[in-house]
Amino acid sequence: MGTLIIVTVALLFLTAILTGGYNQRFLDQVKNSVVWDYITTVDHKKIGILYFISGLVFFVIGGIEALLIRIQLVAPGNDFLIGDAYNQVLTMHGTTMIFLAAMPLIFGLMNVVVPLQIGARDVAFPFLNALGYWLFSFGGILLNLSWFFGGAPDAGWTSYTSLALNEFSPGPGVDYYVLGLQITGIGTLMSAVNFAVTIINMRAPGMTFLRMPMFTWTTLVTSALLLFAMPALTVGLLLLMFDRLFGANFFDHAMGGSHVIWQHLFWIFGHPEVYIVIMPAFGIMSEVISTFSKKRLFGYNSMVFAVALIGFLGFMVWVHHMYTVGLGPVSNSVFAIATMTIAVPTGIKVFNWLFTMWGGELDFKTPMLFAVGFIPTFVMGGMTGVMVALPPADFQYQDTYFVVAHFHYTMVGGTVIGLFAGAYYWWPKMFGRKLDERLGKWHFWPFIIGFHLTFFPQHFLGLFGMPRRVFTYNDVPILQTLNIISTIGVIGMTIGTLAFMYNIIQSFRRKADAPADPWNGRTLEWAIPSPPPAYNFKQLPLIRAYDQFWISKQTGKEIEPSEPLGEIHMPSPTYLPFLMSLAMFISGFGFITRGYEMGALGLILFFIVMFIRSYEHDPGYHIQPDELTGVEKEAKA
Amino acid sequence: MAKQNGASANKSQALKHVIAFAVMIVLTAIAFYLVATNIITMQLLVPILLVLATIQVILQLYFFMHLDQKGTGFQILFMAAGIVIAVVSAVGILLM
Amino acid sequence: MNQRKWRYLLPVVLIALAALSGCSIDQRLNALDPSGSAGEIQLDLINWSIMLMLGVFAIVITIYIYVLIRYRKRKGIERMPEQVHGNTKLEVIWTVIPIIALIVLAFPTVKYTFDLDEKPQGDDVIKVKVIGYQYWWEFQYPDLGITTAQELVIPVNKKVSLELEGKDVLHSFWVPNLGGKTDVVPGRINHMWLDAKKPGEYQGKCAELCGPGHSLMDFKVYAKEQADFDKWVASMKQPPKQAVSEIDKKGEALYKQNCMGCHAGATPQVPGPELNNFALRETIAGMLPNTEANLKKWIKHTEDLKPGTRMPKINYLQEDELDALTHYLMNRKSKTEK
Amino acid sequence: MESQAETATEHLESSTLEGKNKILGFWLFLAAETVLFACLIGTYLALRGQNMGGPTTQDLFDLGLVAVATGLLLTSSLTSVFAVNALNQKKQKGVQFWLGVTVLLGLAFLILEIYEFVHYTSMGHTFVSSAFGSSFYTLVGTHGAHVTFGLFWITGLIIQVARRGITKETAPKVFVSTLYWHFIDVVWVFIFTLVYLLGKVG
Ligand code: HEA
Ligand code: HEA
Ligand code: HEC
Ligand code: CUA
Ligand SMILES: [Cu+2]
Repeated sequence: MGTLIIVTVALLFLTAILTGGYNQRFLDQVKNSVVWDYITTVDHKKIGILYFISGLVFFVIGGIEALLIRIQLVAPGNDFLIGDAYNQVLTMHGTTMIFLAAMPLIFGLMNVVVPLQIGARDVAFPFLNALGYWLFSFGGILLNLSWFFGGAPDAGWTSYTSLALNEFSPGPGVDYYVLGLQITGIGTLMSAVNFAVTIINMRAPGMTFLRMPMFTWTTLVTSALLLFAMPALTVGLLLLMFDRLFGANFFDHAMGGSHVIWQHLFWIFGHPEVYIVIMPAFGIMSEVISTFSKKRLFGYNSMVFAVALIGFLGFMVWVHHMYTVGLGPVSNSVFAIATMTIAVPTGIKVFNWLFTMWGGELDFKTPMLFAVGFIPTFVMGGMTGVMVALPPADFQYQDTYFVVAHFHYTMVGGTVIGLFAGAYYWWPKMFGRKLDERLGKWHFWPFIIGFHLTFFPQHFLGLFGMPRRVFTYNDVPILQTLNIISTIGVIGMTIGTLAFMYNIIQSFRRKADAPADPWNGRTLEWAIPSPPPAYNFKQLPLIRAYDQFWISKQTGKEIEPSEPLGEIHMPSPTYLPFLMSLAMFISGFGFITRGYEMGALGLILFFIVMFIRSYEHDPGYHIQPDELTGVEKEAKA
Repeated sequence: MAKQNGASANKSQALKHVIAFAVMIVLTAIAFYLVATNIITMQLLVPILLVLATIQVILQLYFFMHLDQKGTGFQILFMAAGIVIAVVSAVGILLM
Repeated sequence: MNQRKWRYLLPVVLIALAALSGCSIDQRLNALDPSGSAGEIQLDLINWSIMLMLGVFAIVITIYIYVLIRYRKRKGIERMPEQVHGNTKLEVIWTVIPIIALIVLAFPTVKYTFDLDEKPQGDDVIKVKVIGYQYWWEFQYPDLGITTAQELVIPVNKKVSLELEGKDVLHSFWVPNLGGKTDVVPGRINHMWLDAKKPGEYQGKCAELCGPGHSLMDFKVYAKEQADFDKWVASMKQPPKQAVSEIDKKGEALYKQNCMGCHAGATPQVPGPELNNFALRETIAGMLPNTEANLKKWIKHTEDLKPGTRMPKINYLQEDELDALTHYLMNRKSKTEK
Repeated sequence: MESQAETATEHLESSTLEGKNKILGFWLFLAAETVLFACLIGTYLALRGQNMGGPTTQDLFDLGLVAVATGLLLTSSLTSVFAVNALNQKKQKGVQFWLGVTVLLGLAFLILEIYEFVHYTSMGHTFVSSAFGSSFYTLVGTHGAHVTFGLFWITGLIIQVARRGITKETAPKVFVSTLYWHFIDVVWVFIFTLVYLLGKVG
């Protein structure tokens, strides 16, 4: 049934596009609508906004799932959400938060900010950028459709076999996981290539690598991590799909398969993944702390070195998730030591932030508030990280709430808080509106207090014998008390998040009157109007130093342009990325419902559109110099 | 003048490519020969085969994929990082 | 601002302290108060690392609080901070000190990792084969020729060498109070060892998501004095009582008819725990105290009690049939001691 | 001498920013593919002994066939680099010719591979017969899928070059497609070494 609907809709869509539609007026209306504008956009700022908004939506969905988890755990023996239902919510919470909330929020900020920070007019591959977004978003939708068609995946976000095989997860849930993530994964890989090439090839004249802002640096390293980590997941998902759909035997031990291979593949991806979600937060920290301390980032060079080192080491430690699998003491020791070394470059970063603030003039605007909240929480998460890195001790921590506490301290206390800082910081640049400071405080305080209330007791839950991924626990007072505190804490986080959402809504009610440089910023994105015009920079700037914008403000000399005023070439909007992603979506849905014809059809459609794209001659369009100045005046008026 | 220069450069390019190709064929032939005739022990054979393959791959990357040209620093950096990570991953999976 | 910062740090610490001191902790599960050498080794490393982390955290938080108070923006005063680039000496310090700290931590880590991997040898080592099923545990004592489920019985102060084997999905064998955990992986055989230094009941948990019933895949470890352990072994080895009374004969017939298929390992696809020694166990399915009422409840409501369990609800028996069945099961062995 | 001559050669493919971006971006993609194939190879090597009573690698592999396939693919790598040489000289016909030869050689390779698969299947070595079977067909099949995609792609480019000639737009495309083709060859070098040769010796 679902198959039929989707095929019909797709066919209608196709005919409408191919025939040019029947009703010209209606078509014009569509073409001028905001929705069409966003569906066809290749502008990195708009794509960034799409990423960010989608990320927020999924964050709330994932948050509601977290809420359900905590409600179930408020008392032992609670029967609000038990058995398979609990496992579904748990799996979707982890998967949604990591793949559909944290990553797109990060990509959103990167898309908006990085080209502006390096003084570029666009990203290297605008088409690919749009394609990446749409693949991500269709993949995410596909994954969440599982709730309505057949049940959500229930084998944990790590989807360990053999639980994830047909024999033990017979429903389509894990298929949604496999194909949904595969599709988002392809999009992610494209974005990674796009960001890396943009940063390497399109920096403004004079912006050497050691003059690049920290956020751009972390984006570059994150892209590299994605580039090398995603393929492992792709392979893992492919093999799991073969096992589930086509009867392959990679993970069937009775036919010679091995469960450990899945774990290797997953964690070769999975560990770099956690640095993928923290690294951009490090970048945001660096920007925000130095801006609101009114100081140059302390130890910039060592910061760059630390980021690169963390990125590299991130690939050498994946086995620390597998200490209890029984790989032997040699392997455990080697990977334990490799894991511990990561504390060193991370420490360098933490101390550099502290010493950036040292001697500065700290202005606790909302972004700074979040940045300041980040440091102790993240350090606590990192400390427990080092603790779980010790195999003998990890034999106790592994798969208990201690680990849950560890990774929420790093991912909520690190990534999410960092992203909030970034959101408040760059909101004016994205939308031309500032978020309200007072509501910002209403966001920060309940959230951070609630956060510690929720996750701090979880360390003890783990040590007192509560495994993770359970819907009930021993009926003893200590576990009960700690769980109740933990659940109460979520109220704080909910209030905070609601304040944020209210703040966003309020900001759209106000006039878009944010100044170009509301925070006395240091990097290039603050040199152009908020929101920036489509072409970003009228003339590409000439960079002579790190923090060039700040220096020119101090010396009173404008940043020199590196080129005369001239016409600007822009890529034209296109609906092909949307169409290609839709094809992938159809294909994915086909495979999940075991409609192999539909699956193949979607894939073929994808490749056909790809070849169409290759033949398409995109001349783009040009913005003339007189239009440029005109736009400029408008922005000023 | 410049054109002529370019043409001769191309000739030398082509020559370079043919030589690289010949070396690759020879290396491949050695590898197949060693396996087919079974003249050396396993312990020795495996590293030799790996070395032969590695040399071939370097030749491909360097001459055929134009990494010998200028301005390919980032290509080489990323490829090298990719190869290191690839080797670590493959060996990790294998030695589980 | 900074004063407010204090305000939230304080309650968190207070609550944690209250939780720690005010409520009694379930000793059977506590990893921080081990009763076995493996657990002690692990606790030792946990303590080491906590100390180190607290030290590092103290340094970070001291600088942090100092900076927040000292350098906050004050009303009416405009300052232009000096734009320093960095300080090589400082940067070297905070690179080298963590390296040293981690090296110090690495030594015990590696040593303990190898210690915990040793396979205990010798005559007085108890060998047990642990098999994890959805969602119950089987314990075989190959040297003693006995098999039990849900309850691992060991003598105190003797090393127990465990050989863990998986059959269906991954599980993880964890007894917090005695030592860490090891995964049970189908297609692999893993090893671990533990011992108990004092007699008592310790709880074990499955620590790897294994399906809907994962939360309830509990088991117990009973550490007994050697004499008691020997007695237990003896009663385990005793063949079950012959059914003589009317009610037991009826029960036996019902058992053979309805239960034997799974509970004698006759169907490898759906194996159930052996029930010859069922009367000797303290729990049913690792989760209910072993009483006749609970047994009836279990037989009638399996899936409601343990979601996803492989044992179907047997709810078609008449009340008297059920009575006979449970009577039979509860009396196949007589308990020698508690 | 050499380097001097080289500067004189025109590199149309990297004459525009778009071209440069495309080439760098494609290299990054290839770096990612390296990890992808490494994961597949690692999986294969870990599982290759698990034939579950079916034919072993020694029973299956035929060195002659593999040698021919290898020769075809290596040669096609050479012909595609000739296409780039022609591109540098702006010889449109040359580009089309050499790409055409490349496609034909690739096609021959693919046919051999299909024959090989059919042959193995008839020997009882199938995708579902064992973990060895699954990992073998997935690894070699993924390579084959790359070859297939390459064939379509390069054919498409031959048509495009024929229609539009060698321009700032088509040049990077041709260049990048040959990079892809060489990469496929690089992967094959590891496949024939690690899968076939090592499989033959056990
Ligand atoms: C943003 C995400 C993020 C980040 C940044 C980290 C950072 C780290 N993580 Fe964490 N981790 C996760 C997310 C993250 N982790 C997730 C999601 C899981 C669970 C997955 C699952 O099973 O579902 C996990 C699980 C996990 C495990 C497996 C636990 C188990 O399952 O048993 C381990 C084991 O080694 C580990 C270690 C570490 C270490 C050593 C760091 C280090 O990078 C931390 C470094 C930082 C510091 C140390 C603090 C700052 C440093 C100083 C102030 C200098 C001085 C310090 C010292 C001398 C110690 N993590
Ligand atoms: C970036 C990643 C991320 C984030 C942000 C979070 C956020 C939260 N997570 Fe976590 N979590 C994971 C990643 C993340 N999580 C992962 C990977 C797992 C492991 C999964 C697995 O084992 O497979 C996990 C597992 C996990 C568990 C363990 C479950 C178990 O093992 O049984 C718990 C339990 O407390 C939990 C709680 C929370 C809470 C309370 C939040 C809070 O921070 C959420 C705060 C947000 C909100 C509260 C949203 C606010 C909602 C609104 C504003 C809407 C209100 C409107 C209506 C009600 C209509 N998470
Ligand atoms: C289809 C197979 C099957 C049948 C039929 C079956 N059982 Fe079970 N039984 C199981 C399985 C599997 C378990 C383990 C359940 C768990 O813990 O998840 C079990 C557990 C038990 C336990 C708890 C054992 C322990 O070690 O604590 C008892 C008691 C029991 N069954 C009694 C019965 C009785 C009585 C009948 C017949 C009336 C019966 N079973 C029929 C499969 C079966
Ligand atoms: Cu068995 Cu969880
Ligand atoms: Cu990790």
